[in-house]
Amino acid sequence: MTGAVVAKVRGTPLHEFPENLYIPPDALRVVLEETFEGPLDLLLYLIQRRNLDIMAVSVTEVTEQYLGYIAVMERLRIELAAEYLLMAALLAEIKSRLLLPKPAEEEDAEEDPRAQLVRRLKEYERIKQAAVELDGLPRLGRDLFPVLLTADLPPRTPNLPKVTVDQLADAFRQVLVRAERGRSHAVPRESLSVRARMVRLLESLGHGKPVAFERLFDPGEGRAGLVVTFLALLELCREGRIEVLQREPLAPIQVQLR
Amino acid sequence: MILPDIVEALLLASPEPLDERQLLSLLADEGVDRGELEAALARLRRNCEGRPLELVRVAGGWRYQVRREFSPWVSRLFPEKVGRYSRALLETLAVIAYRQPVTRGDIEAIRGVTVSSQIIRTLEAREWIRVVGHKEVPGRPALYRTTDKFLADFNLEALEQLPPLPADEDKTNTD
Amino acid sequence: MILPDIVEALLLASPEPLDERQLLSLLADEGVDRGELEAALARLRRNCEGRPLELVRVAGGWRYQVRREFSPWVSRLFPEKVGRYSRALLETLAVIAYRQPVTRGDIEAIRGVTVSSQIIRTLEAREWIRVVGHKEVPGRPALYRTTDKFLADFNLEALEQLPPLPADEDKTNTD
Repeated sequence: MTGAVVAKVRGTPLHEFPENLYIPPDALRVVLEETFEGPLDLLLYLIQRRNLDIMAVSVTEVTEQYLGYIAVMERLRIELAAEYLLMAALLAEIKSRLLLPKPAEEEDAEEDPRAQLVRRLKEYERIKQAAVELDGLPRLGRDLFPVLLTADLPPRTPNLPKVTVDQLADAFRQVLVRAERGRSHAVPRESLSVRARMVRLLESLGHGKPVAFERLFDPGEGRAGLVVTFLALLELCREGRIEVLQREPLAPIQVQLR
Repeated sequence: MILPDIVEALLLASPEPLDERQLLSLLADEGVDRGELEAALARLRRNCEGRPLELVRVAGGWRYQVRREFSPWVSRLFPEKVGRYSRALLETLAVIAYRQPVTRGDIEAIRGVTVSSQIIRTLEAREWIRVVGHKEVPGRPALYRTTDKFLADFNLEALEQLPPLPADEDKTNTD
Repeated sequence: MILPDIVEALLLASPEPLDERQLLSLLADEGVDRGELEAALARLRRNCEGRPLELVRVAGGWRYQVRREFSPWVSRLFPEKVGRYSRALLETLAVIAYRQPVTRGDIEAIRGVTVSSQIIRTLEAREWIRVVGHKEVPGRPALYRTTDKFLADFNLEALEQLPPLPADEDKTNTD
């Protein structure tokens, strides 16, 4: 451990974890948040510091130490991640079981929490090791760099869309069909929409105040829509429902209900 | 490690060309001087002889590139997407082809919608249509016709070869 | 033009690794068969001996890359990319790589801590992991797997090439 910086406290590097339980109060949070990847990692550290095999470890001893950390944290009122407290509860349970005589018939009722914990520790240890090895693999962008060369390609004539004469004839037929359809239905549809537009114009003038002439038109409707609005305005004028005002030449034109 | 190999590695991995100044600064720790660098570059250029890549000096510096001779194969890596023309463009072109000469107003009257300037520009850029005069009405709108290039691109010798339209004879017969 | 040169040109110019199937389809017009292609690839690999680049087979195909020995120099080209990842990210990636397919819950069970969404997003943004389905349990959590890009970026051809996990002597790891 000596030599490697295990944690930094306000810029001062710590080269090893203090023996036993003492960790400078300021360091505790840093150690738990930045050095350990959670309670399993802290437990592994406590076990490995003793150079012990997980199977051979004295749960009582590790539990004492772990709970000791938690107690210090609580005394210092450092907010602990929930996972650490959960582990503390599990360890406390294991410890209490060890103190009690084990009734024989309960053997298979549920998995021994100690065995379960050991299994989790071993699995985590494996993954922790795998992560280190993964990081050690040669990696593209860090250790290996892909070769991507520009190719000297001649300027390409832009690949323009192709059209055949049949497509062209087809397009024109469609135009003619549409034009024909438009003509045969033009008269009834147009008069209907002018009627409807007159109603809408009366509604938008309903509050009695004059409205700017241009505001009555919605350019988004396109030509046909604009023409219908204009026809509707003319019709409303003719029927004497509205009046169109201009205070002086070139002044804005206003429309209001009569 | 020998210098030409390091320079080769740098140039092969760099997404941008590297000039002598950049290379020297990348090799500052090794205390490489300009003469050594230039010798290395000359050697790398020679090493490319007979190989599909070459080391060239472009505006931003030196770069390896795949030789032009390989473009028939390399260009297959980057197939170009062929666009498609919109229905609006085809219809505009069709109206001009079948009803020429026409103004934009004529096209709008036939199609029932506004003709976008973009479409006219595209058709002019392909040299399929051109302005042949102005209609003697207020505003003197441009009159469009199709071109000889239009005929050539559509494999026609004359406009009369455009497919006949049944609707042309009897305009009300639209089934 | 000889085949190895053409294959070299294609691989040098391709932004992604190219596998045999892709190469054969790029060379379909030339009527190249698989045996000829494999011979060309073998020859190109040999040609790299003693040079700063190498031709490797990774997941997704063949790729030219600068050898690892040159990374001290080449990495100077990319000073902003330190390529260092947190232990939390590497452990999360390791769980997914070795235990796939896994849910976030599975990862949390193994690591004993909550999996940060930031880490999952980073791994997805690098295209190292992706969602391959949902576990048929309440909440239908997403199942994650590693991708071919993960393998390629770690210089691997298949998952079997990952470093073996430390032995699991007592087989407590069921299911």
